[in-house]
Amino acid sequence: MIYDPIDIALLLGKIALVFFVILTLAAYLVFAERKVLAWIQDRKGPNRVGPFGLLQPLADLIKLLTKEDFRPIGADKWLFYLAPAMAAIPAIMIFAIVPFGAPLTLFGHTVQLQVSDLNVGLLLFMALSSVAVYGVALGGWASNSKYALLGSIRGLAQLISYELSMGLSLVPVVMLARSFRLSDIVNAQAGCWFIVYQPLAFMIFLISIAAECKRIPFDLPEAEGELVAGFHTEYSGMRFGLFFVGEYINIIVLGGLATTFFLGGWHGPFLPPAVWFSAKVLAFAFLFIWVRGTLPRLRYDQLMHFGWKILTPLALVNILVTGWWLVLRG
Amino acid sequence: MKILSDIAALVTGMWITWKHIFRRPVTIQYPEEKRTPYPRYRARIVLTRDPDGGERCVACQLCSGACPVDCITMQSAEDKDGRRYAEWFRINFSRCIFCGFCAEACPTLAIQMTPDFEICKRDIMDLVYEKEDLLIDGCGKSPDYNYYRHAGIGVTQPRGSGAEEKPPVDVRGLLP
Amino acid sequence: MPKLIIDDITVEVAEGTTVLEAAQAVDIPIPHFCWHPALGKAGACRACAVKMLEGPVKGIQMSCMLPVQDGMVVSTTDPEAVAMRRHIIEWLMINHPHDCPVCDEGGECQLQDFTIAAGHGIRRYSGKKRTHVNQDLGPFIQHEMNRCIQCYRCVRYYQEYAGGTDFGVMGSAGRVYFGRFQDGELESPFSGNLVDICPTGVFTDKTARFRARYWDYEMAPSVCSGCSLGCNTTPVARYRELLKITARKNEAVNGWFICDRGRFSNSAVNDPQRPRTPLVDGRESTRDEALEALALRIAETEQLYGTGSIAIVGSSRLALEAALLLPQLAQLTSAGALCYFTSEEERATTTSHLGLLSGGTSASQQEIRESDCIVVSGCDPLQDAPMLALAVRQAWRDGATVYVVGDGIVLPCEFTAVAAVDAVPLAAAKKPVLICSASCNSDHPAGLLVQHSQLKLAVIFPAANSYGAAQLAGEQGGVSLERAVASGKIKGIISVEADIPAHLLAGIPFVAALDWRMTETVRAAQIFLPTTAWVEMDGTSINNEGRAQRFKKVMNPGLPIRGLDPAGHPPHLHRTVPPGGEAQPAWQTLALLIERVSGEPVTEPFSGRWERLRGLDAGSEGVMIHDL
Amino acid sequence: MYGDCYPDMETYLFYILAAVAVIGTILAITEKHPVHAIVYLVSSFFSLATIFFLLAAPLIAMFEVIIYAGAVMVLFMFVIMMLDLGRTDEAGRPVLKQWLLPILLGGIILASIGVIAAGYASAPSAPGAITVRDFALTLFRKYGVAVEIISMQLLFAVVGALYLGRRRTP
Repeated sequence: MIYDPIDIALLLGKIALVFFVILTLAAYLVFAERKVLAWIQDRKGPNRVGPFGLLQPLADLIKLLTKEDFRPIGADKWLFYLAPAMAAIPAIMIFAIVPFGAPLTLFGHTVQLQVSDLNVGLLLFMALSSVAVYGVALGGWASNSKYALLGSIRGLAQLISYELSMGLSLVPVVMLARSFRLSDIVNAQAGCWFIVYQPLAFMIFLISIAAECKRIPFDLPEAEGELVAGFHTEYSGMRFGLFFVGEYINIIVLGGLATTFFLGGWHGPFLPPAVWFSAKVLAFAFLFIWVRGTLPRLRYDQLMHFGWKILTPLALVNILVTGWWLVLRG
Repeated sequence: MKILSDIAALVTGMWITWKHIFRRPVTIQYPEEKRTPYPRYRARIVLTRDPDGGERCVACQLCSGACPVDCITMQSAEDKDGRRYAEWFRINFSRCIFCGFCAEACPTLAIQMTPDFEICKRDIMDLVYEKEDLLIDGCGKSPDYNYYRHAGIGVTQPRGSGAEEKPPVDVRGLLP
Repeated sequence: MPKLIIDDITVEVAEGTTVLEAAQAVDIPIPHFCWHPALGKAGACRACAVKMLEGPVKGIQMSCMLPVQDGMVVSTTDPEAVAMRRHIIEWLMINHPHDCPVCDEGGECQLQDFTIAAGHGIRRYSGKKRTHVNQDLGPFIQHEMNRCIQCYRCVRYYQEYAGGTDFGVMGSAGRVYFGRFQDGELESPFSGNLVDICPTGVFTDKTARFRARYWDYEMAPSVCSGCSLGCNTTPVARYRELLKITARKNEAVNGWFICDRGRFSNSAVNDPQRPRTPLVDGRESTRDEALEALALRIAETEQLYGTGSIAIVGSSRLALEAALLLPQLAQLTSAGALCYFTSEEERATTTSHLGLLSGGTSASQQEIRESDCIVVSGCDPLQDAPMLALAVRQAWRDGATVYVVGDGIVLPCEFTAVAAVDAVPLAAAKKPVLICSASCNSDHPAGLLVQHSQLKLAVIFPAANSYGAAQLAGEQGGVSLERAVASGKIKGIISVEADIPAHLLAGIPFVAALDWRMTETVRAAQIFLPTTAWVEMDGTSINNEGRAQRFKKVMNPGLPIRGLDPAGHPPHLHRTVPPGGEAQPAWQTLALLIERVSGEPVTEPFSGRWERLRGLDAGSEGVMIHDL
Repeated sequence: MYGDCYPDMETYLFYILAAVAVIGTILAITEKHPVHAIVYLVSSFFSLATIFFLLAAPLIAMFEVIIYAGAVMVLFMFVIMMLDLGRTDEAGRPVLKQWLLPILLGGIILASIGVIAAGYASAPSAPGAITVRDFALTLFRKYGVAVEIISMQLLFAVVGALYLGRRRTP
């Protein structure tokens, strides 16, 4: 679709950059999580592999790669193999639409620091995040294990429920930015971040994305106290690794989206835009880890109750109020 | 307002964990830093001797009876001087859970636990300790205790000459 | 039938029962030392104190001395009674040494149990303990007088129950001494029961001294194989070693006690010379190889010398299960002879005496104890079946007259010597019993039985399962090996736990033996298969009165750990079968052989009229064979 | 941005995607296992969505994925998992009689395609991207009443479902 070879090269470069940064960041997010949790619990965390344990992700990677690739008896072979990819790939794909810096000028080209600036970007995010459910559902179902099946049924129900409130919480953002295009949304926040106008929507979005990436206190699909490891109980080696890393990619991506939708994206004074963006994403990642270190897991009925009876109505009311406000303001 | 108190609870929790991030870790880096266990620490089991140098163990099998994991086996036998002793005595440390019931059950204070907790072995069969591995040249705790002095039957000393014992009754004596 | 209330439970018991027994009938335990069901009451220890709340007597009473009366209300848990018992125990413990760890009674000690039960955990008395000098009571009984609590059980048993005269009580007050007048072996052939009857560790089994503890014992109800009486025992094993044998109560048979011969007879089981591996022509092999070779040799012998050249030989010590499979094997191998007896004389006398017992005329030991006129005719019970002598003594103690026909017979009671059975006034007696021996055919009692319908017979058979062997020999038309060999046709012998004299084996080219003892037959056999001793298997034997009794497996077969490495501890080895542990019960080996010959597996030896013995409970009184 | 693409590349993409969609749908019909059928159908939806994208209808493409792949099929799967249909491999294939009607309908469709293909040599050219604004205007201005009626219906359905599914206290 693109004529210019430089454009194609730039596009490929951006894809490669995003891939590299996201995967490395996800790996180190695992490390950071273990460290921060350890600090919260007055421990030291991983500190044996490399200086301050910095090579721990590498060691984990080697471990996961060299582990036995195990498939339980009675498992559905192809779905069992496919599911981890179905969990991780949509998460990475979403990042294609996230603008992670102000447009640059390079070789006489204006380069959007964004892989693809779709006019329906926000809808693509909704679409892909709804498809990510399949990884969880099929992985658990194909394992032929009761724990995994229970985990995946929980995951299905939870992801469908919280997707609703997540989508509804984004409607006011669209109403304010008057566009589904993410670069438009970011530019609309050049003056004032949407979190100022929409604190409620932000809170709903924050809670919903925590549920979307199955983080504590919403980690019921893998509740280790009851379901061993939930939907990925039967996975080992790199297939488990994909599920695992998918969760952290999800954190980064959803953090990036929260930044884009509510915290002004790459906008910020003094520092370069990409730095601002990274700082905001990392702050979100830290928030997730911090919450994990603090809150206990919800009960399943509490989770459902909260999603359907509190978050969704609140989001609807918020849309209504925003709509009236916009109409009144003209 | 319930919701306000709920939010306050959330924030309090978050604040507490935040504070802990900056605390000093309590972790001790084990192989580099070692700490000295207390004298009553329950680790490797030893068999002690009485103050006279004899084996304290009388192979009464109370320790093996008390052992919840059945890691102690022994065979009692009679020595030439009438002393009951362990012909062989075996503790399987790969089974032992260091609960200390054996030391608690021991009526002669023979079996005692020491603070030596580093007893890993490459071969699991090396963790089967026999009597010669367990027996030490000392009294351990309670250095003055000698069971046979208090048993009330004459084994290490003539009958009637132990602690709290009268001399033997002369059955044929006419005096009441 | 007086009715009383014990701890809010209403009990109705027979007249003359004591309160203690009434309480035991409803599973209320009351501590006791001097009282023993076989010895009765003495009122010496005072540990069984209870409080009588209502009724003819009131206040603290000794429950073992008090016959029940209507309207009694007894409390065993009344604080006053509990305090009384606690103080009694504390008194008894004042002079008791602190040597439980080195005492063999520890763990199975009544004094220990009741001390714990009374809550007397810590000694308050700080004075000195009285001590005694021990006696050497021979190779079987260990004496430790310091532990005595003066319950008088031992002397009451030894002198009154067993009729011993060389053991008694000496001294007075706090210096009472139970022992012999001087060191030396106890003379009574029932002295081993002192070990069982002493509530604490004054008398312990010297043969099992310092070997194991009660909680480590491997025990199972069993039956003594020493003589034909089939007294009930509980053998005790540890580490594949038979440590000791204790008496087991069976009111119908031996009561509470057993004789010393049965008690101290474990050496054959522990014998290091016991053959434990299958042998084919002197070469060690596996069970399968030996069975294969055996089947092959049988076929060869028959080919060489024609059918009917094989003799299948059982014995009177063989358990009933194996004995029942022998006819099947004989039929399959078309054997020329099926023998349950080696000597013709033994076969004839045993079978003829068996014929006398078939009508339910046999007297149990219980019936002997309750008899009022006993004739011991031409046999020496003390020699051939000691517990019969003890039963005769109990009858005598209850007033029975005892007549003895024959010379040189000693009984532990007074008796009248008569020249012949005819001289005994049997017609005047209500429950007369004639004791005779199957090995002595001179004075056959068949005529007497016809004359006196109430007369019961106690026949002493030569071995533990003679009754069963004779029964089967009669049913299956078995001949004696002696006669079979004399016919000259027998060229091969399969001996199943049989003791065949050398002269019978002399001209036989092929001998196979199944046994657990190193007998002459085993030495002569070309093919040998090890079997298990009676403590290593479940089995059934029929005693002299025709009572089938089940004995259970006490321990696994195999070399005792003690014999594995005499220098030190047991070897560090993991194996599923212990060395020498391949032996299996004779009937199972026979079943394998039958399967090999016929192709059909044998799963159960009891069939046909014997089927009722399948579920026979080892703890029961047994089943009379003529009831089947 | 979408107007000036390489026509041939777009065409190749279309054929590949169309093939995937058709094969996926056929497999979804013939597959005996419901979960596998769902997976095939979802992949078919994806290629369909991409075709919509190529046809410059990104909004439809997104809705295709969100609504059909992301919601309807997920609900199907949820129900299948909850019901646990057991061994579906043993289910018999449809016999010829049951195939008759589908074959008839398929024939009609094929015939219509043939007629259309004979009448029009090429597909109508894309009229330019449909923006969200166009979509919204059409939906809420032109068909506003219909949308409201439908939404009322959905509301009734929700209330009805709640009524039926409420916990009854005896």
